[in-house]
Amino acid sequence: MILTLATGLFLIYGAMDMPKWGDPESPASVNVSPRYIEKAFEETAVPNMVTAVLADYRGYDTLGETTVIFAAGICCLLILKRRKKEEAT
Amino acid sequence: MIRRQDSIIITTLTRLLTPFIQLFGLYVIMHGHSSPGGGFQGGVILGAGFILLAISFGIDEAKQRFSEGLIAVFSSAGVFIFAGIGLLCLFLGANYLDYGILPVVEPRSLGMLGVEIGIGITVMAVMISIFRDLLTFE
Amino acid sequence: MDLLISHFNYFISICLMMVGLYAMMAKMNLVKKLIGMNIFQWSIILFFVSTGAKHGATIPIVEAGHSHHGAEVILQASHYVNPLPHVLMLTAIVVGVATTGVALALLLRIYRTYHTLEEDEILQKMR
Amino acid sequence: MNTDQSQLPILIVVIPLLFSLITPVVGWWKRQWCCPLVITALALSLISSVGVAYRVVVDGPVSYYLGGWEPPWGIEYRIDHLSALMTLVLTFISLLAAIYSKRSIERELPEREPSFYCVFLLLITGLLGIVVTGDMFNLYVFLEIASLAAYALIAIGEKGAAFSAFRYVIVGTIGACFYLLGVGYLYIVTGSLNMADLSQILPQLHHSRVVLVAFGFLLIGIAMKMALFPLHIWLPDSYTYAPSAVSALVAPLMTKVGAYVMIRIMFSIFGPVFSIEIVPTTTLLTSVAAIAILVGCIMALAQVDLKRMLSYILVAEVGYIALGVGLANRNGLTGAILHIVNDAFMMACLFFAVGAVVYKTGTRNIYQLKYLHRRMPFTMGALVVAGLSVIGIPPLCGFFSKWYLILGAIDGQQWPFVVVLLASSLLSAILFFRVIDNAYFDHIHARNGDLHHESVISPPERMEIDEAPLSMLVPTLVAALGIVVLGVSSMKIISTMIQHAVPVSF
Repeated sequence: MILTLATGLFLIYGAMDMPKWGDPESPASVNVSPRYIEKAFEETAVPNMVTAVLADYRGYDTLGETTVIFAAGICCLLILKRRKKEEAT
Repeated sequence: MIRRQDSIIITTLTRLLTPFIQLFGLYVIMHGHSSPGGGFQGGVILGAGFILLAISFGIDEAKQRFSEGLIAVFSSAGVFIFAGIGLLCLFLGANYLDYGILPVVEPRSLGMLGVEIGIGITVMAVMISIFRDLLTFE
Repeated sequence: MDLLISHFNYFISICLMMVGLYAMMAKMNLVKKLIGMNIFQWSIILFFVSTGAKHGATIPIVEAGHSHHGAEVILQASHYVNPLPHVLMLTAIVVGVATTGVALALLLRIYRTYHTLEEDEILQKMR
Repeated sequence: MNTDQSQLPILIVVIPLLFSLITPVVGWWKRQWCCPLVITALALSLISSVGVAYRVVVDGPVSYYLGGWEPPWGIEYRIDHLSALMTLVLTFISLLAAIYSKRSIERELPEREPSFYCVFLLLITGLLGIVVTGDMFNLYVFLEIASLAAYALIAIGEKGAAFSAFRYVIVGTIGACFYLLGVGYLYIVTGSLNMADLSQILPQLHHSRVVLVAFGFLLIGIAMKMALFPLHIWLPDSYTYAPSAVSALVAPLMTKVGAYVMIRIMFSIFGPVFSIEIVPTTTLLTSVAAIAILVGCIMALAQVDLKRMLSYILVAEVGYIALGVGLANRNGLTGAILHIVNDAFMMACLFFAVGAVVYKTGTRNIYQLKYLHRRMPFTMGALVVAGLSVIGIPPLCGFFSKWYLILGAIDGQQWPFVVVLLASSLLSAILFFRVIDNAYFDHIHARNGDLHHESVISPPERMEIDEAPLSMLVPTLVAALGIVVLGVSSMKIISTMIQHAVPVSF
C-alpha cells in the first residue's frame, strides 16, 4: 500500500512538469510526428496515418507484435496440453 | 464445458449472424487503409465469429472443425506472410520490410495490405486457439 | 487547481495505475491479481493515447475527398492528432491481451494442481 | 540471392523468427525434425552475428534502417561493440542449449517438442531483438516476446512450476509496464523514441522532473527483469522448477540481457553525466548490488537443492554486474561487461552439468552427489571448472572480471565494496567446496549418518562410468572449455571489444 502510494506520488511529481493536455505545441507533437502526418499520404498512398505508421514506418514493431500474438497462442498450447502422467497425480 | 444448445432460436440465429460478422471482419481488414481498422481489429472480429459458433454449437463440434494442427498452420502462416513479405524485400535488394521495392503498382500501399492480411489470419487463429485451449483443458 | 485541470489526463491514469498496482501487490486471490494487472496495463494505454491529443484536431485519417493523388493537398500537422501514440498503443494492447491469455492458461494449470486460487492456501499446500 | 553483408544485422533476428514459425508446422508433421531445425537456425544466426561482429570490430558501429526509413521516423538497428559481443554470446550459448535440450526434452516433455522448440526459438528471437535494436519501443516489444516465451517455458516444469511462473508473470508485467511508462514519460518531453536521437535531446532536459521520473521507472522496470536484489523473489522458484534444459537457457541469458539494457539506458541514452552526477543512481546501485551479492551467497549456502543453490548464486552474479555498472569508472564497467560474458558461460556450464546430473540420477540433493566423480567424471569435471571460475581462481575467466571489479572499487576509493567482493569469493569458495566435497570425497557417513537417502547410493566398487548422453555432454564440456578459453584470452576480448563499449568520458 505504502509502496503503491509512493509510486503514485513519484509519478505525479513527474507529471507536474508535463505539457498541458491537448497542447498542439508539446514536444511530442512537434518533434517527430509531423512528418507522419504531412508526408504519410504522399509517401505511402494510404490515407489512414495510423495504418501507414503501423505497417510501414514502424512495420518492424508490428512484426514483433504479431509475433507476440503468435507466441501467446503457442504458449497456451504448450502450457495447457494434456499431460497424462501429471493429471493422474 | 459448453454443450450444444438445444434451443432452435440460438442455433438458427448464430447460423444467420456468422456470415455477416465474418464479412464485417473482412471489411475491417481490407479497409484498414482508409478508415479506422486493420489486421488486428478485423482478425479479432473474425475470431469472435468462430467463437460464437463454438459457443452455440458446443465445444465438441467446434473441436472437430478446427483441429489443433490446422490452427497451428494458420497462425504461423499469418506471421509467415508478414515476415515473408519482409524477406522478399530483402531478396529484391532493399532493406527488410522496405515495401517500396515490390514490383507492383503503389507498392507501399499493397505491401501494407498484404501485411494486414497476414496479421488478420494470425490474430483470428490465435483467438480461436486460446479459446479452444482454455475450454478443453481438463 | 489550474495545474489539476490542465493535466487531468495524467492524474486520472496515474490514479488508475495505483489501483491496479495495489491490486497486484496486496490481493491474495490470483484472479484479482490478474485483474489488477489488466487495470495497470490499460491505464498506461490511456496515458499514452491522451498524450497524442491536440486541441481542435481530428482523427489522423486524410479525408476521403482528397484521396485521389493527394500530393496537392496540404496537410497541416496541427489539424490531426498525433498518430504515433496510437500506433504504439495498438502494440501495447496486443501485448496486454497476449499476457492475459498466458496468465489465464497458467491459472487453469494452477487450479488443476491445487484446487484453489488463493495465494496463501497454495503456499500452504506447496510445503 | 542477395548475400550482401549489409543485410546481416537483420538476419540475426529474422532467422530464428522464421524458423520458429516453421517449427510447429514441421513438427506436427514429423516430430523428430524439430531439434535439427532449431540447431540449423541458431547456427545460421551465429554465423551472421560473427559476420556482424567482424564488421563492427573493423569498421565501428553498424546501423541498419528497417523499411528504409531513416532513424527518428523508422526503426533503426544499431550494433556497436557491446551489442555485437552480446549477440555472439547469446547465439553461442543458445546453440549449446539447443543441442543440450534434445535428450532432456525427450524425457521431460514427451509429445510436446514442436511447441517447445517453437517457444524456445521465440525466446531467443526476443533476446536477440532486444540486444540489436536502437529503438526504445522496439526494445519493449521484443522484451515482451522474450518474457512471454520465458513464462511458458518455466510453467511447463514440475509441480510447483505453474505457480512460480504466475508470480513471474506478475513481477515481469510490472517490470515491463514500468519500462513502458518510462518510455512514455520520455516520449512526452522529447517526442522521440530513437536511442541515438534521445541521447542528443536529453542533455538539454537534464533538470526536468519528467526525465528524472522516466529514468527511475526505466531502471526499476529493468531491475525487475534482471532480478536485482530486492526484486529477485521470483527467480529462485522459477528456475528451480523449470525443466533443466530451460533453466540452462533462461538462467544465463535473461538476466544478462537485463543487465545489458541497464548499461544501455544509463550510459548510452541518458549519458554518464546524467546518471552519475545529477542523480545519485550509482551510490544506490552499488549499495543494492553489494547487499545482493552477500544475500545471494548466504542464501545459496542455506540450500540443499542444487538448482536452487545455483539460482541464488545467479542473484549474487547479477549483483556483481550491477556493482560494476554502479561503480561507473573505466575498470568497473569493463569488469561488469566482462562479467556479463563470463557469467553467461559459467552459468550455462553449471546448469548444464546439474541438468545432466538430474537426468542421470533423478535427484537434485547435494548430499546425494556422492561418488558421482566415478559415474560421471566429465560432467563433474565441468562442474568443478565452472565452480572454480565462480570462486575466481586465476586461469579461469571468473578471476579476470572480479579482478577488474576490485580494481574499479579501488579506483573509486570505495573500500567497503572491495571487502564485499573478497568476502563473496570466500563464501562461494565454501559453497563449491561443499559440493565438491560431497561429490568426490568419502567422509559423508560420519557427518550425515542419519540421512535417509543413504541406501540409494551404491557402494563405489560396483560403480562404472555412466555418463550423460553425448548430446548433453558435449555442450557441457564446450561451455567448460569456453570458461578456460575466455579466461586465457580475456585481455584480447577487452582490447578488441569492451574497450570500445565503455563510454569515452571515463
